[in-house]
Amino acid sequence: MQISNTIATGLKDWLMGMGFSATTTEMIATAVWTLAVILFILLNLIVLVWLERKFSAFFQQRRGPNRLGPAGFLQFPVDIVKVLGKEDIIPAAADKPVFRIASITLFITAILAWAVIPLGEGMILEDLNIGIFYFIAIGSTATISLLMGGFASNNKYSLLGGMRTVAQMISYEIPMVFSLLGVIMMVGSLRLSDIVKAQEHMWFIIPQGIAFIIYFIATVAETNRGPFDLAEGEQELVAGYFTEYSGIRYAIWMIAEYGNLVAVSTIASIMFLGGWNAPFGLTFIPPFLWLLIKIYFMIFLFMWVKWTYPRIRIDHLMHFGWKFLIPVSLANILVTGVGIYIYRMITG
Amino acid sequence: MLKTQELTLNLGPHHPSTHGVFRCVLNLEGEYITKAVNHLGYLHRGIEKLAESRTYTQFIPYNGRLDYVAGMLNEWAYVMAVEKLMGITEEIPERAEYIRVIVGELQRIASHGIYFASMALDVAGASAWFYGFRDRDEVLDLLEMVSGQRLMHNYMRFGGVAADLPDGFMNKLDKLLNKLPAAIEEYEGILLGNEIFRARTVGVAPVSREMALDYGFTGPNLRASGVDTDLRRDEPYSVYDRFKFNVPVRQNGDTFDRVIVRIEEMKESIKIIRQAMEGIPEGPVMAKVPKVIKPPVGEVYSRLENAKGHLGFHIVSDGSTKPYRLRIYSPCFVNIGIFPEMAKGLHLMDAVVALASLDIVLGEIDR
Amino acid sequence: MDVIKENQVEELVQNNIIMSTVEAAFNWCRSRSLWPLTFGLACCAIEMMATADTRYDLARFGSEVFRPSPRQCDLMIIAGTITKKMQPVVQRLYEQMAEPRYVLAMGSCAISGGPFTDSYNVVLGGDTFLPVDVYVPGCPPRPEALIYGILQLREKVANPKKIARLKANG
Amino acid sequence: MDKIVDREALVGELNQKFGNCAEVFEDNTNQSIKVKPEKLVEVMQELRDNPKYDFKVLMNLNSVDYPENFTVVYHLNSLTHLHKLTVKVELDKVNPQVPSITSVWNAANVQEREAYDLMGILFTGHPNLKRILLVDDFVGHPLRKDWKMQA
Repeated sequence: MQISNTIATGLKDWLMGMGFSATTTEMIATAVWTLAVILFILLNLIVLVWLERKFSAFFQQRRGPNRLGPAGFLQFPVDIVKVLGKEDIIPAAADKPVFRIASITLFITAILAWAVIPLGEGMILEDLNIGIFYFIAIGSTATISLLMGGFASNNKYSLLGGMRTVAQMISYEIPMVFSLLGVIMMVGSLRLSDIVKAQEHMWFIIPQGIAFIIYFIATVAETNRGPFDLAEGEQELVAGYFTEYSGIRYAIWMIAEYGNLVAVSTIASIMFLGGWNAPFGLTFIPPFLWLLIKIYFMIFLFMWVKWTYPRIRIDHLMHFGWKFLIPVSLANILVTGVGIYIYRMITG
Repeated sequence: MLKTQELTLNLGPHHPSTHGVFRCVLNLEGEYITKAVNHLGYLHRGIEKLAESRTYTQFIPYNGRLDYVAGMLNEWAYVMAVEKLMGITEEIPERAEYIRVIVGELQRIASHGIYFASMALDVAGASAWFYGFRDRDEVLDLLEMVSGQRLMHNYMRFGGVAADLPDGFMNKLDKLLNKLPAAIEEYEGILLGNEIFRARTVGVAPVSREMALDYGFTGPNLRASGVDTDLRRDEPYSVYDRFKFNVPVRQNGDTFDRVIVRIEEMKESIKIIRQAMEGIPEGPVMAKVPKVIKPPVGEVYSRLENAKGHLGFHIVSDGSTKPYRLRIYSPCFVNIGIFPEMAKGLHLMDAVVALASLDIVLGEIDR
Repeated sequence: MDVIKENQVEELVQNNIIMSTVEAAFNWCRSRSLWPLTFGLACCAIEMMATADTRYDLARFGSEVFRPSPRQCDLMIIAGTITKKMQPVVQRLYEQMAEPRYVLAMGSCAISGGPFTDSYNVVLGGDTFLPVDVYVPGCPPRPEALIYGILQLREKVANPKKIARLKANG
Repeated sequence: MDKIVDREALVGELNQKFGNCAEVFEDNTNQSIKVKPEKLVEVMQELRDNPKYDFKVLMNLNSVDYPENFTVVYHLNSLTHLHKLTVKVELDKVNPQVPSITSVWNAANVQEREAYDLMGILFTGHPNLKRILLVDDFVGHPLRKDWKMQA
């Protein structure tokens, strides 16, 4: 973190020295950070898709891609180049402006969420005092993009996919937020760096284990991954809301989805797994790497679940969300509140 | 009262879960089906008409193309019908009959393996799909060993089989049979015991006993609805009367039962093959049949317990070398007739699974 | 007005090194990432599935991404008999695919009608209405044959000039 | 081998009940009866519901284009008695019409549609007698012997 801090301050000092005004410096620093985040997501993406393919192959007793690069690592970059070279079809009957911007808005929200996500101590664009609130607020807008994509395609499968997404994401937003509330109550701050600092001695997964499970389930639904991938349920909806997308727009959907996956995994690592705090005093691994390891552990969980379970039916999904997850998450908040009260009574 | 507009959704003929080229036009209220209409014939190749311009022997390979996941059983059904018509059923050497039982039951396992795989895929348990195909490949290896082809075996002949079992077949078969029970256990672990899978299938799209009979269900689908019938036991053809096996019957007739019946059948098939392996006699594999097949004037209707149900052949002969009329009673064609009735009121997701649970093969439906 | 001769254009394109390099790179990437359409017609579809499964594992060549939507795939494997009722649908699916798109005719039915050539309802091969790139003979072809066909298509996509030269030489 | 129904007695009973409607049909299978098309539905109903016959299953429905007539062949099976019966209906060569038995077995629905599609036999009273396998504008019925493929 020291290095990154030095880089950031060094860059700012250097820009100031070049005679830029404070605002301009800030803007340039922001732009650099944004680019870095996009680069981070894209680099992650390559690893992620490779992992996804390799893991799925492992679960299915296959080998997976192994011709391009070491163990097929370069398969995805090649895929991306190919997709970029594909024809970009906009169906004649589609709502063209909405169709065009839908995938981009999802991408933007995926990027925006990263404004408050720290990748290490001080490695953050804006350490907002309402960081987690901002993340949730931005995350909810993703729903609209999916609905836009589904609606604008003028395809019945897409429309059904879009409708399912809205129902599912709005329902699962609630338990997700509630599950995070327990942690926030224990820390007493919405600032992400505060939350990480509070976990120096104990990760919140221990007192908030139930909340972690709820968060995990809810985010599987939020990111549209199996077994809750109803929005793109291949078996009945062909490809759901992005059925009609081709070429680069399809690639943007995919990138944004994986971006969201990384984002929720990061939040899970920060909120429950101690962020960049090293466990068992293993401080020789840099904090940034620790965070990365935790993120990838979360992603592995996501993939494990996806490639194991069959898809759940939408009404079961709704029942599960409203009748089970929300009450449990509320109970968790209650127990947490009582616990904090008792703890304060004891400690004074 | 609020009412949503009905949505007409065209499912197929190109759709990931219509098992080929089945097309169904659905009326949806929300995501619940109010009306379903079947559209068939996207794979209609006119096999029945082609049969009239082929000699009896020339028609054998076409059977594999009917139900292309259970080609061996189809060939057997056809060959059996012609043998009945010729009146040479008694002359078939015992060894040939035993070989037929072995390859037929292997084919049944392979077919049910695909059934399990496609079922898994339709509930989006993609990994389980690969397990079904993995074991099917093992079975196909053996069938390839005897016939030289993976799918279209062309192995049955009037009066026997094309060739004797190759060397080393029994060893390989033994190894496979030792492996299969563990594989089936794996199926049960990965999919059948899964909570989500049960929620998706138990009580979904039930078919009552009366309805099943009325709609002409046969085979595993009928047994899932509580009708205890199996041609292999009730009207034993070939040498099935010498084997001891159970006929799995389930009572509810829902999607889950239709899956379970087939999984149980795979286990029974293993038992039958074991018994056939022990009892197989030495001897010739072909009866003495005339070079030119010319059945006498007359007709025959003969059925066989296929992997999907009763596969019947109604052959009318005018005494020439070609059938005068050949009708294929296809179990899938009749089973699919219930789908509009079954789909009514189902959720779109369940309808897809219910369709898969009927075990349809479009090659046989459209012929 | 200048009249541009036919081969002059080609020369211009050939001299434009950057353009052709980019194009070659794209072609190379395309050839290494052929995503088939989840689309089966008949018997061959079963072998197509077997190709993707555990033993044969098409994924090794980066082709395991079977996309159910024609918009997102590159390769249409005509696996099975095309009937007259199905032909418009196949045609429509091909039109829905995004360029560049390739067609592989798998099995004798998709090549010429196979054993059903004299039937009243069968189209005599996919090439009667689609530009087929690679033919994989067999009834049905083994999964290895399909993989070989896809590898051949890969060569064809990666080296369009070589193919053109071969065509010109007959 | 197949259990054979006492056809003489069966035909006698049917004739007694529904007037002169059935007769024994001699062929190599020894299990066929011939029924007049007008009485077909009643006879089928009786064969299904009478516990003495108990033909609960319609095994097969076929149509054959003989030189002298069209014959619709119904193969029936009983799950309890395990016996079989073939019911044949001979139809006019020019205007083949037979009452639909969808009211007796729903299983006949698709099979009758198929027979209509490929053989051109009209099943009167069928709820949805449309082409099922061929395209709607197909000319002719290909399984008829006099049908020739158009170039």
